[in-house]
Parts: sequence; C-alpha cells; structure tokens
Amino acid sequence: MILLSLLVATAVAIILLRDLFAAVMLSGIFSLLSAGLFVVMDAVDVAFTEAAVGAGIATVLMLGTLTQTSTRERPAPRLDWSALVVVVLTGTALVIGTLDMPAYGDPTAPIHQHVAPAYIAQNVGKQSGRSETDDDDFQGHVPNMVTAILASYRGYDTLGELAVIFTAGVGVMLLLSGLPPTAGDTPETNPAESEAGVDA
Amino acid sequence: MKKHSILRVVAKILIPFVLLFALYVQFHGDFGPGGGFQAGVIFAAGIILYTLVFGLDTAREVCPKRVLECLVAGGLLLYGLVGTLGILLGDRFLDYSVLADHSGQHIGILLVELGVGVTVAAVVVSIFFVFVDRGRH
Amino acid sequence: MLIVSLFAIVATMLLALARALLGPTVFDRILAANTFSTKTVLLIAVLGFITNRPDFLDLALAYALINFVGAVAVLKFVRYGNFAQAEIELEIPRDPHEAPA
Amino acid sequence: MSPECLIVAAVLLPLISAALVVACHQRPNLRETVTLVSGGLLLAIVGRLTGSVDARPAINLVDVIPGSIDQAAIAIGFHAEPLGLLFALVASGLWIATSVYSIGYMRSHGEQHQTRFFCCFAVAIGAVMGIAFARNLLTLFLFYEVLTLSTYPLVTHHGSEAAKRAGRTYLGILMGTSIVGLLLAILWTWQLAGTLEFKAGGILDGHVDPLTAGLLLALFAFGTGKAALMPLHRWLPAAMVAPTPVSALLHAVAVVKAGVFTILKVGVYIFGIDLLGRGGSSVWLMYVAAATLLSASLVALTRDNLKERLAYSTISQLAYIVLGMSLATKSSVIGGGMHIVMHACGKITLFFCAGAILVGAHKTRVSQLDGLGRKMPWTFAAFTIAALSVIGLPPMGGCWSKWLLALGTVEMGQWPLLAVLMISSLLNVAYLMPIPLRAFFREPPETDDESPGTGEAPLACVIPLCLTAAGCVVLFFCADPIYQFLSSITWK
Amino acid sequence: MSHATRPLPENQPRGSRRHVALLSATLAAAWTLWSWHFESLLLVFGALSCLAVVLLAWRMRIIDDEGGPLLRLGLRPFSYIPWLLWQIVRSNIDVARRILSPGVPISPKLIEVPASQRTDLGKVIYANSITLTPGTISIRIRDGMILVHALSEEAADELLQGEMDRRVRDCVGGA
Amino acid sequence: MNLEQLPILQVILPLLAAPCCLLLRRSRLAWGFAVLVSCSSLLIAATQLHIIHHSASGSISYEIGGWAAPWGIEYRLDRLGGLVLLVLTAIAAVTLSVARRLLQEEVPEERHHLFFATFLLCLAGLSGIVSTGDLFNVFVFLEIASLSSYVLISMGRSRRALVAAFQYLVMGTIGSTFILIGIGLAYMMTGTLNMADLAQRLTMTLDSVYAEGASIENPALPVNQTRTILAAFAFLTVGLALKLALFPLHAWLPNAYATAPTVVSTFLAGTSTKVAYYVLLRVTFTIFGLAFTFGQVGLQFLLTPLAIMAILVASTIAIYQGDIRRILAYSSVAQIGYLVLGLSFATQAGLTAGIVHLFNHALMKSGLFLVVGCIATRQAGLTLESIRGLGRRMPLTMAAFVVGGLGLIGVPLTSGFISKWLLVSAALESGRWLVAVLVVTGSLLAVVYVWRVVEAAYFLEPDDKTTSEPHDAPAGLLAAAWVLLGATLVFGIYTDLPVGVAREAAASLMGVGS
Amino acid sequence: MGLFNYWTVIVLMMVGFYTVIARNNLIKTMIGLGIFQVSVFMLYISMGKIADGTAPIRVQPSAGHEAIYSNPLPHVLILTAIVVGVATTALGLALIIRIREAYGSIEEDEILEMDRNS
Amino acid sequence: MSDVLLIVSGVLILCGGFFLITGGIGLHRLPDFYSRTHAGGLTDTLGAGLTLLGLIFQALADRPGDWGLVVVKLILILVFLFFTSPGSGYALVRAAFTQGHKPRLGTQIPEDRLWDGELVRENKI
Ligand code: NA
Ligand code: NA
Repeated sequence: MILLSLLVATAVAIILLRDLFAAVMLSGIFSLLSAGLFVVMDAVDVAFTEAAVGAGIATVLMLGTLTQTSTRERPAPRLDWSALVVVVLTGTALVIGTLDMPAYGDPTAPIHQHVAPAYIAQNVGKQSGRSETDDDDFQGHVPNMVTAILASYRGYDTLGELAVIFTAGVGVMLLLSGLPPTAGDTPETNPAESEAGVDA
Repeated sequence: MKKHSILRVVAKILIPFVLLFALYVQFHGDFGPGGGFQAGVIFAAGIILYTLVFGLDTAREVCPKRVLECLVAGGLLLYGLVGTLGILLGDRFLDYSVLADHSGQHIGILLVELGVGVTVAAVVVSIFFVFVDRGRH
Repeated sequence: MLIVSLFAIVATMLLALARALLGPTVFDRILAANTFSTKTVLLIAVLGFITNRPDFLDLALAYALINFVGAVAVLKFVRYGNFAQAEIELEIPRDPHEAPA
Repeated sequence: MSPECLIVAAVLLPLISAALVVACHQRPNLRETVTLVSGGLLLAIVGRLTGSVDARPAINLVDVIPGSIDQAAIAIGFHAEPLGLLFALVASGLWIATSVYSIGYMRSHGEQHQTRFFCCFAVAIGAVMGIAFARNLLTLFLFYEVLTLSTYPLVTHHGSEAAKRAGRTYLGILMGTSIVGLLLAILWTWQLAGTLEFKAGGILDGHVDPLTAGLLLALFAFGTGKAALMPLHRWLPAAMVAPTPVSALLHAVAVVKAGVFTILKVGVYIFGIDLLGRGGSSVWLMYVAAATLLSASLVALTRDNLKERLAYSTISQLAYIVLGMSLATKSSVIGGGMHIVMHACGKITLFFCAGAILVGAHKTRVSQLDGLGRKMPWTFAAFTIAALSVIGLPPMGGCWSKWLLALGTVEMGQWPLLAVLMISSLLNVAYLMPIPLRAFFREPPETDDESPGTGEAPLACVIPLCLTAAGCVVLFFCADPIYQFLSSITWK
Repeated sequence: MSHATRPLPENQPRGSRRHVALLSATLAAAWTLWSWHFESLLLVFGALSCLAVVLLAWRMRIIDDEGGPLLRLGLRPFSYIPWLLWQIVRSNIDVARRILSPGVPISPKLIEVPASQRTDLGKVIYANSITLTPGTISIRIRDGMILVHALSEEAADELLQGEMDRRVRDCVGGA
Repeated sequence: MNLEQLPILQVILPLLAAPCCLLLRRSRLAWGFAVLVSCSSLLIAATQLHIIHHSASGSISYEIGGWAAPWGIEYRLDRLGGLVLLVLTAIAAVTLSVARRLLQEEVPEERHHLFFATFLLCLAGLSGIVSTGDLFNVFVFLEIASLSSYVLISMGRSRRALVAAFQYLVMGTIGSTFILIGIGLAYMMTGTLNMADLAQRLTMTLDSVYAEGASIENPALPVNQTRTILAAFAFLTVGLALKLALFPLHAWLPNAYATAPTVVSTFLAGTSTKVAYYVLLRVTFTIFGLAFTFGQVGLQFLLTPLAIMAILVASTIAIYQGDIRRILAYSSVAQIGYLVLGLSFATQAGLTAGIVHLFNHALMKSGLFLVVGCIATRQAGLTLESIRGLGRRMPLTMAAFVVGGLGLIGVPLTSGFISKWLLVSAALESGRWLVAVLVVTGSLLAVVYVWRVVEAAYFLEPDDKTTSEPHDAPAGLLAAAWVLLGATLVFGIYTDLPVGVAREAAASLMGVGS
Repeated sequence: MGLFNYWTVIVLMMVGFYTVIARNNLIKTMIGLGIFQVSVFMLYISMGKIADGTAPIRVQPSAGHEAIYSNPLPHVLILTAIVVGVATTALGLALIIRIREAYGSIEEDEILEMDRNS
Repeated sequence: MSDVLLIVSGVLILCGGFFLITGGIGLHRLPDFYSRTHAGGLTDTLGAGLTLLGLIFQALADRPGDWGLVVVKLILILVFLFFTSPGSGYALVRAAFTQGHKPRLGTQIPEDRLWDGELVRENKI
C-alpha cells in the first residue's frame, strides 16, 4: 500500500517536472518501486526483469537520447481538458470493471482454478509423442514454475518475445546505425531552418 | 596520474563478476528467479559498464559489430532450431521431449533460455552502441 | 524486527524520493536516486526474509548491480553529455600475437 | 453464327473497333475506315438478329454474383427482345450516319485528339449495345456505367475550363444518380425478387405492395440520370459543350435513349405493366414526367443558343417516353418505345443541322440565323422536316408515337395529361419553328456579307443530315411494322 | 609522474598469466558459492561460464594489477579493513549526531590532503576510504593531492593528521 | 514432416528467416532469400486453405509443444483465417518480389538486409496473429507486427515518415496496451487464455468458475454478465479499433501510409488493418459470441455509426488531398468503415460482405500503392499537380491505377463491386435502409477522389511538356502491380473463391452450419 | 476493501495514460507510455497474487506442509509484456533521436508546425 | 544459541534502521548538495551494512541447516555495496565539482536560511 502511494506520488511528479533529466531519473525510481511491489506480490521473476529493464536499460537509453536532445520540456505543462476527459472515461470504465472482480488475493478466484493448478503441479501431460511420468512433466528439473511455463508450456510466446527484441534490435540499427539518410540535410547549427523545404 | 582512476579500478574488478553473475542467472533460471532474459540484460549491463568507463571505441573492439549481429541472429535461430527439432524428430514444434529420453524438457528449456540470453544481450549491447555512437556526432 | 527494518527502509526511500522531487540541483536528484536505489536492494533482501524466501537475494544483488551501472551512466551523462567518451584515455597495450582490430 | 453469338458479337464489335482505332492512330484514313466498316458490320449483325427475335435468344457469359440460398446467381448475360433490338437498330444505324458526319466535322474543324474521339465513340456504342441486349439489370447497370465513363472524354473533348466544368457536372450527375439510385434500386429488387432477369410481365409481381413499388420506381426513375427527368436534367445542357457529333449521337440518341430505354425496360420487364397499371404506383411518375415535359419546353423557348435549345427539347421529349411507361397501358408503352425511334431520327437531324450551321456559317445562336436559309437550303430543309417530326405532325414519324401516347392517356382517363401533351406540342412549335422561319424568311444582316463560310457545310456533313431527315419521313410509313414488332413486349 | 604514464605492467606475460589464474580461481569460487548446485550439468556450465568470462575479460584487457588487487596486496588488507570499519562506525555516529542535533552543527570545508601512495591503486584505495567514511568525501585526485569535502572542522582535522594515508600506504606496500 | 505441420511452418518460416536475412548481409542475397521464403509462405497458405476448405470440420488445430490446448498454445485455423493468410502471403510475395527495385530510391543498399529482415518479421507477426487460437499469443505477435511496421514506416524518404512512425508507435502502443488490459480482465474472470476455452467459460455461471466455497454475491450469474467482462470487452474493442484505424481513432494511418516507403505502404495497406479486422471478428464472434456482442452489449449501435462516419468523412477528406498516397490512405480509412459495417450487421450476409471486402480491398489497395511505387520510379512528385498528363507518359501504369480506382468505387466487373454489392444487399436484407443509402453515397465520394487522379493523369496538360515520350515503369514492377490489380478484375468476375469461402466462414462465425 | 489495490493501480494507469495523450514532449510521451504499461503489469500481477501465497518457485519438501503458490501464469505473461515494452521504448527513443536530427525539436506541436509550413 | 542470534540480529537491524532514517533526514536537513552526500553515505555504509549484518544473523538463527548460501549471498551484496558506493559517490561529487557547482562552506549556517543560495561563500580553489 505504501509502495503504491509512493508510486502514485512518483508518477504525478514525473508529469509535473519540466526537467526531462529529472523525469528520467524518477522514471527509474518508478521502475524500482514497481519492482519492489512485484516482489511483494510474489512475482520475483517479474521484479527482476522490471528492475533490469526499467531502471537499467530504459534509463540508460533515455539518457542516451537526452544526450542528443534537450533536457528541458519547452512549453510549460498545462492541463489538457480533452485528454483529461478521455482519461477519466477510461478510468471510470476500469473502475466499473473492478466492481465484479474477485477481491485481491482471493484464493477462490477463477484465475486460480482452471489452468493454473496444473502448471503449479506441473502435470499437464503430453498430448502426443512419448509421455513422461504421470505426475511431473519436468521430472523435478524445473522448480521455478515461471520458467517452466515461460520456456515450455508457453514457450512459443517466448519465441515471439524474442522476436520482438530482435525486431527492436534490427529496427534501431536500421534507424540509427551508419550514416543517416537525413545527415546531409541536418547541419549542426540550425537543423530546423535548413531542413524546411527539403522535404520532397 | 590519470583521471578518474577510481571508476576505472572499480570497473575492472567488477566487470568479470557482473558477467559471471549474468551467466549464473542464465543457467539457474530453472531453480530461482531469473532466466535468459534477465541474464542477457545483466550481461549487457556489464558491457555497458565497460563502455561507459573505457569508451565506445574500446568496447567496439571487444564486441565487433559483425559478431554482435551474428549473436543477435544466433540466439533467435538457436531457439527456433530447438523448436524445429521437435518437428524434425516427428513431434510438434517446441516439443522438447524428443531431445532426450527423460530430461528432454529440462535440456530444451536450458537451450531456449540460452538462445534468449544470447539474443537479448547482443541486442541490448547493439542498441546501446548505436545510441552512443549516434550521440557523438 | 524485520517489519521495523522494512518501515525504516521505506521511510528512507520516502525521504530520498522527496529529495529527488525537490532537487534543487541535478546532483541532489542523482544523489537521492542513488540513495533510493540502494535502499531498494535492502528492501528486497528484507522482503525475502519476511516472506521466508531467500531465493530473492540473487535479485537484490542484481538490483545493486544494475543500480551501479545506472549511476555510472547518469554521471557520464552529467559530466560529458555523451556516453562515447572514455573515462580515461587508457593506453591499451597490444598483444603482439593478436591481429589489430 | 447462332443468334446468341451474334448478340455477343454486337457488343464486342464496337469494343474491338475501338482497339483497332487506337492501333491505327498514326493513319487517320485507315482509322476512319475501321470506324465505318465496323458501323456497317454492326448494323448487319443487329439486322440479322431482328429475324430471330421471336425466339428470344439469350446467353449468359459468367456468373458475377454467386447465388445463395434464396437468391439466384447473377451473370453477365445478354438476350434479344424487341425493345432492345429496336434500340440497337436505331443506335447502330445512326452510328454510321454519325461516323460519316463526324469525319467531315472533325476534319473541317481540325480538332485535337481525334483518335481518342473515335475510340471513345466506339466504346460508347459498345456500351449502348450492351444496354440494349442486357439480359438482367446487373448487365444493364454495367454497360450503363461504361457508357457514362466512355462519353466523359467526349464531353470534355475541348479541354477548356468550361468543358471540364461541364464534364464534372456530367459525370457527377450521371454517376451519382446511377450509384445512389439505380444501384440501390437494383439491389432492392434483388432483395425483393431474388433475381434480376428481365422477364415478360415483370419479376416483382407478388413481391411488392403498391407503396414499395412506387418507391422502387422512384429510385429507378431518378437513378437513371440519363433519362434527364427534372430536376436531374442539368447534365444534358452542360454536355452541349461537346463537339456537335457527340451531341448528335450521344445526347440526342445513345445516352439519353439509354436512359429512357432503361426506364421502359424496367417498367415492362421488372415491374410489368400489369403491376404498375393495377396498383397505380406510377401515377406520381406521370406527373413528374408531365412537369418535366412542360417546363423543359418552356425553358427551351427562352434559349438563344441553338444546341442548348435542342438540349431542352430533348429533355422534354424524353419525358414523353417516361410518361408512356408510367401510363402503363399497352399503347402508351409501345408509343414510348416508338418515340425512341422517332425522336432519335428527328433529333439527330436537328443536331446535324446545328453542327452544319456551325461548320458552314460559324453560327451558334438562333438570333444569328436570319436569312441563312438561302445560303444553306439543304440544311434548313432537313431542319424543317425534323422539327415537324419532333413536333409530331404528319407525315413525319413523330406523329405516331405521340398519337399512341395520347391514346394511352385517354385509356387511363388522365385527361389533364392529354391537355399537357397538347400544350407541349404547341410549345414545340413555338421553339422549333422560328428557326427555319428566321432562316428562310428574314433578311440576312448586312454586315455579314463578307464573313467566311457562307455556303453549305462539307458534303460529309450534309449527306448524313439529309438521309436522317428522309428517315423521318420514311418512319411515318414504317410505323405499323414497328408497332407490330413492339407489341410482343407486353406479352406475359 | 613519469612512472604513472609508463605502460602498465599488464602487458608482461608472466604477470598476466598469474592474473588470469587468480581471476579464474576467484570466478570459480564465486560460481560455486552462488550456485551451490553440484549437478554435473551445472558444474559444466559453471566451468564454461568462468572460461567465457575470463576470455572476455582478457579481450577487454582488464586483467591486471588494478583488476586483481588481491594479488598485489597479499594479506595486508586484512589488517587495514577492520580499522577502516571502525572509522566508518565512528564517523557514522558523528555525522548522525550532527544531523539530529538542533541547529545542525556543521561547518563544511574543502581541504586538500596529500596522498603519499605511489600507484593509482593505492590512491584509489585511499580516496575510497575517505569517501566511505561519512563526514569526508573525496572530490578530485590530482598531482598526488586529494581534494576533500569535509562536513566539519573535526573531520577535516582528523583527516589532515594523515593516519589513514599512512595505513593505506602500509596496506598497499610498495605497490 | 507432413502436412499437419503446415500451420506452424506458416509462421516460423518467415520468423526464422529474418535472422537468416540479417546474416546474409548482401542486399541481393537477402532479397532473394526473402522472396523465396514469402513464396513458400504463399504456397503453404494456399495448401492450408485448400485443406481447410475441404475438410469436414472446416478448421485445423495444432498444439505447440505438444501441450494440451488450454495449457499450451494452440494454433487454430478456420476458413476465415486461411483466407486472410492467403491474402497476406500473396501480397507479401508480390511486394517482396519487387521490393529491391522499389527500395533503390528509398533505402541505402547496405541496409537492405535489415529491411528485409524487418519485413519478414512483420509478415511472421501478421501470420502469427491469424493462426493462433490463444488470446495472449495474439498480443505477442501483434507486437512483432506492430514494431516492425513502425520501423518499416520510418524508412520513408521524407522526414515526415519519422513523425508518422512515432505517432503510429504511440497510438499503436496505446492500442496494444488496451488490448492487454482487455485480455487481462477476461483472463481474470475465466482463468484461461485459449480462445475456444474462453468462449466456453464466458457462458458459465460464476459459481462454476470460482472454487468451491467462494463467497460470491450472485452465484448463478453468467460470467459474461459481470461488469469485469464488460470492461474487458470494451478495452479489447477500443484497442483493436485503434489498430484497425476505425474512424475517430484513425489519425495515425494517413500519415503512416503516405510517408512510408512504397514497398511498406503496399504491404501494410493490404494487410495490417485487415489482420486487425480479423482479430476483431475473432473477439466479437468467436470469443464473446453473437449474443453477448450484439445482444447484451449492443456493439452495433456504436460500430454502425462509426463505420458510416468513417466512410463518409474519410472519403470526403480524401477528396481534398493533393497527394495520391494520402488520397489512397484516407480511402483506406473509408474502406475500413465498409469492413466494420459488415461486421456490425451481425448477420451472415453482412459478415460475408465484410470478409469478401477484406479480401478484395487488400488486393486493390496494395495494387494501387504498387502503382504509386511505379510512378515514383519515374518521377519524384506524387501530387495531383505533378502527375498531370501521366496517362500518356506511363500508359500501362496509369491504366492499372484506373482499374484499381474503379475497384475502389465499386464499378461492376471489379472485385470492389462484389463486396459492395454484398454489403448493400446485406443492409437491405436486414432492413437497414439508411445504411444502404449511405454506403452507396460513400461510393459516390470514391468516384470523386478517384476521378481527381484520373482527371489529372488523363485530362490535364502537364506544366512542362519536356517528357511526353511514353516511359512506363520497369517491367517487373508493372507486372507486379498488374498481378494485384488483375486479380481485382479476375475476382470481380470469378467470385467463387472469396465469396464461397467467406460464406462458409461467416456461417461458422455466426454459429450456423458447421 | 479487496479492490483498493486495483483502484490504486488504475489511478496510476490513468496518470500514465494522461501523460501519453496530453503531453507535447516526445520523451515525456515515452515516459508516460512506460508508466501506463507498468501499471497494467501491476494489474496482472495483482490478480495472480494469493493471500498467504508465496513466489511460484518450488520450496524444498522439508518445509513441511504444502506451500501455497501464487499464480505463475500472469508472471509469465508480464515477463513477455515487459520485454515488449522495452522494445517499444528503444524504438521510440531511436525515432526521437532521428526526429530531433531532422527537425531540431522534440516538441510535437513545433514539429507539426514545421510540417505544415514546408 | 538461536535466541541470542535473534537478539543480536534485532539490535543490528534496529541500529541499521536508525542510521537509514537519520541519513534520510540528513538529506533534508543538510544545506547543500556536498553536505548531503555525507548523509547519503550514512545510509549506504552503516545503514545498509548493519541491516545486512542483521539479516545474516537472522539467517544463522532461522536456518540452522542451510544458512550457507544465504549468508554468502548477503555478504556478497554487502561487499558489492561497499565496493560500488564510494565509486559512484566519488564520480558524483567529481561531476558536480567539475561542472562548477560550488560547495557552501562556513562554520554555522542558520537553519532558517538553509535554502538560501546566497550563502555560498567564495572558496580558494
Ligand atoms: Na526464470
Ligand atoms: Na565519506
């Protein structure tokens, strides 16, 4: 609960800060906080990943971006009413959606009934091919259920996830590596002026 | 006297352990928190630390672009290959049971996690290099 | 006892967060963020003991590590404005058997 | 060649000819030969078909809309029936005349893009054939659109701003009405009847109540923009920016007749005369037609531009045909069909004359024609004959169709409409007759003596107009065969 | 100064080999402690991992005296570390007292203290020790002098007495 | 290896070909390989559709990893999926086969291998979305497809492409996050991610999805009547509408399509929104079901007006555009309106129309963008000003455009006519009079925007008459464009394949028939 | 109060969402996107939590009674989603760098203004 | 034995907590960036150190059988923190100093003027 309040405070602060560098630092903090929250909610693998990604990679990359852009948000933040309306509507929809939800931590909730027990017991059993022993799909080799699901039961999702990472890698290379196509149009001094009109 | 010797010394001592820790996380994903992705990120963090302290050019010498590209592709291909073995050996895609009689699943998981780790590390390092390289122009 | 520690840690985090928000200089923010992140490491470690799952200690170590790299990156950013600059112009001795890169 | 193949040949021949015209664009003489030969061949083919019309030959080419549980598949298909055949006959016959006329006109005018002109012309004729022989509404719609598209380049032939503006009006109204009205009507019909085939006696009988029928008929009537029913008539005067042969063939014959032909065919083969007559679903259309008829005539009176006056005259005459259909009696429908022929012959002559006056005397306005009759006697003689035919005076063809229409009003007891027909005929006299009268009986203005082009237009222009004028007279005597020919369309 | 700019000793093959061996051993120990799994498969992975890391570190040219200070220092740090820890505790208490006292009795000072160690490593250890003890923090090492920010006069004076400098020098010895 | 492995091969072939492309490095090699892969994909898709269409059940299933369905990820393909895959792979194959030529002006050669890798990833992502029977797997492959699209779009020559790609990235990510929320809420109340399983559990009562002894207020309430599921549905729909570029959420599309490299516009215009539409169909019909979507929620009351607005507003905007690519892009937004309209009728006829239009519009729009690519090989400008008189300079190219344009309008003998015919007759069948009228009005607007291009190309004189010699696009490119637009003509006449498959597919979505 | 957790998460989500759609600065937008996504992750993880449960890593059998594990599936899903999120962030930032190079600005309205004028 | 360990652990953890919070307070009570770094150091050294040490004793008490792994890992974290914290701390002040950020020097700084930037006194560097 405290962590959650801290998170909200951080998020609000990020909105209000005009200093982008500070915002990036805070978003790193935000990630660490949420990682802490994940630990509280028993999601250690997720916490691990969120810390590595949010506080690590994302922060470093954002700083890398800031080195090439300005560190200050130019116009002062002001309230955007239309955005606020959209947000309030969306939030209301979500809150209404929560009204019929099972309570937080309820062990009888549907989510814990249907598929999950077999994952926890690791006794889904093979549909085809040679069958392993009856009770344990992994023969005790994989105590981390998250890994078992991630890499085997739903290993295909993980292949997709890897493809996403691969896409990002290739994409960033395409966008940034080597001489950029726009390099000729963008002299150091005032890119904005010289670029105007080049656009065919 | 060279400047910033403190960071340099600390980095020199730390980096091997960071990399080893990454590999530890990689191979113990079955047992505790962590796995290929986290390992890849930490491994990349080690190299990022190296880059930050010793400079991009030095780091590029250690991890040449070509090698990185191969690793980026290699990890994904490794994953795919393990999956495809399932098909080739007469079962479904990503069915690791075909890999060995009893511990097929275990081996399969280790291999695909390795694929994840390799690609993630290589991609993160590549992206970082590219960002940094772009930043100095 | 662990709970007390937990509260102490969270309180410190809160104070650090406030400092990060207030600034006023960028260095204050970085200092606060640094402090904050070390406390997260402690938090994770303590949480591991509270939930009786010390598996999490790996996690804490990983946090510490990531934080350090992050801190170095931040400092390089503040100092040089880019990451490409080496921290020192290290004279790298060449091994005669190794082909030049 | 079997009749079925002949029908397909009739549709394809103009299209092939269009391709050949493009292929021969380097050699104008060869190009024009192709046009003329195709015209002749087409007439021959259509003529051959006349003999086999009693058998109602029909052919389906390919299913376009696959059938489903309650609806039959729809194919691109053709058949030959009297109404369509008559229309095809008129169009193909007049194509020859127009071709000859165009050659003279275009060459003496030194027009640009002649290849495009002849090519589009041929495609338009192909489309007209498609419309005339369409076996179902879908095929008709297809060729209806082809006709619109292929005549657009003809309308904007001059490429001037005015031409482009006119072209947009043309395309906008014709395409717009066809998509919003006609297509929707077709789809609705399909929903109601489960088929789109033209069948003797109609396909909607038993599927609709009178109110629905009335609405559907409205969609058809206004969806067929080519019929130029008011208030959708604007395109026709606009299209008068086109070269005269275009106005002559397309906007006196092919395009507008395709419109009224569509309405007639829908009335006869989709609704069925019985249905319309019984339910009174078409009564409103009678009055719309009557209003169009009168007001177009009145507008024509006020127009000084000769071609524009003829255009409004056309609008008015088209309304006769729509009126004939909406009266839904045997004689009125046949009268409508007949009026297609009679008016085509008369109006094309009038346009030929207008073109000849432009080529020969460079005059476009009625008020400029004083005394021109002496210099262009043949042209104005032909004009007089055609005008009489359009007015509906014996011994010209036009009198029969108007007679049958009047008979229809009497049969239906629509006395006010009879009065409208009478008044309209008087108005016809009022806007058409002053033209030859001015030409023959007024003195030419003095300043005009030295102006160039004071003789007849080239022979290639004059001969066709004389021929079509003669046709008007001949048709007076051919009325009975045409009547007999058409009378089978109302059989169930 | 001249000795510092001279090529560092890591290009000497003998030293390098010793460093590699040390690193490998340390890594192997670390792996074992972390893993605590003694299945053959994981041991093989462990060995491979250590090998890979050593290879990469070799490529990175970070296996040298600075990277492996233990080799250079031998057992001497074990006498220094307890003293340092004690200093840390003392200074912690001092700073905490100042923070919590009403009026925050501090008087920040900038001082330069001489660093008498001869190598980078020695200076680094000294500077780090200064930083690790709250109340003093090293800002810059230049020309054998360390610029220090001290929270109070007392902390500055204590540092200027040079006990820490001496102990660090003893600790790194001739290195 | 036998035919039952086809579903997975369909996806992993391009997926794993992407890293291979990266390794090949040389532009020509990578290109050749990519073409080979995409052609094989096409072959696989065609074989699959054949198998599905002639199988008794009308669908095939493949359990990845050998794990049973609700636990493992299942691939499930029915006729609809088979048809979408066929279009997708066909367009990919055609586009890739000319991609190298088209890229010459737009991407430096040393990056071609990266480009082709990204392209293949996009193909793999889209194929994966279509094939999978697992809701979360949809999300994963949606992201592969989206991320690669962002990259591909940003490769456009002008700097606007970057902004367009960024805007798309933001909007797309909002969309997928909404989808993620929706999936989460649905999963929360059912405990499963498998679509078929989800559909079944949504209709169960609360007490049967909760554990024994749970304290629930209203045990007999069906799961799909909870507010949570309602919210799940709302978020899924809105997220998909964003990806689909449904009318008020379409802002990203015109910029993206108009600034991307032509290869990319060609591919994406025909595929990406179509696949999003496919997912929308899956969500509304397969998962939540007819009764829920249209009975309980009444989605039609939202979708129908939006679809009509899309048709009318986007077509109207298209009329005022000066750049051909923007005209085509806004036209796409309008055509999406037609697709959604078909869905919103919730009748078999409407669905058939939607599916057929999906098929037809994909071919048409890809073909048209390919024509734009053809033009771009000969001249820089793509505005209405700069294409004046192009009908004479590039006769075959512009003829292809005319064919595609007629298709967009829906002129008979083009496939566009068939889909609009089906759509309007579906509207009439269910008594939606006004809708039918508005649909044909939309076609009318299409006449205007298509006509503006045709008029410029054929009836307006170029400003400078320097190059009046006919100089058509390179033969290969032209052939590719004509393959797609020729298909528009062929499927306007021989309608058995799309309409036949679509009818069956619609029937099974409606729960009729199979 | 079993739903309070969810509501706070929703508030957080909306803060992020607002930042995305209201902010002009491209980097701020990316940060907002990050917050938005992380809050969605929290929603998932919250639903997987079981009261008195423990992390889904099997504990040694010596622990005595059978442990209750929180649901591992949401964790798996979110691991994937996090990766997707960071990939998106990386791409977005790369795009921002290129935009800045081409336009000299990272403020959306300025960029759009330049596009309108050119 | 175990009880003794637990008590030791408790005391250590409490002391750690004390230093943590004090450091946190110091972050606010101290007047400028440079002096605040000392407060940060407080939390990083004894704050973290004592807490971790407390945890080590806790582990020794709780898991008589298999404390090894846990203690080793805790020590590793401790070492790591002690190792990196001066590194990053040094780099931070170094960065601030080279950027020209001047420390506020002097004997007594009135608490009510802690935020007053004017108080920075000229120094001789
Ligand atoms: Na794991
Ligand atoms: Na210190």
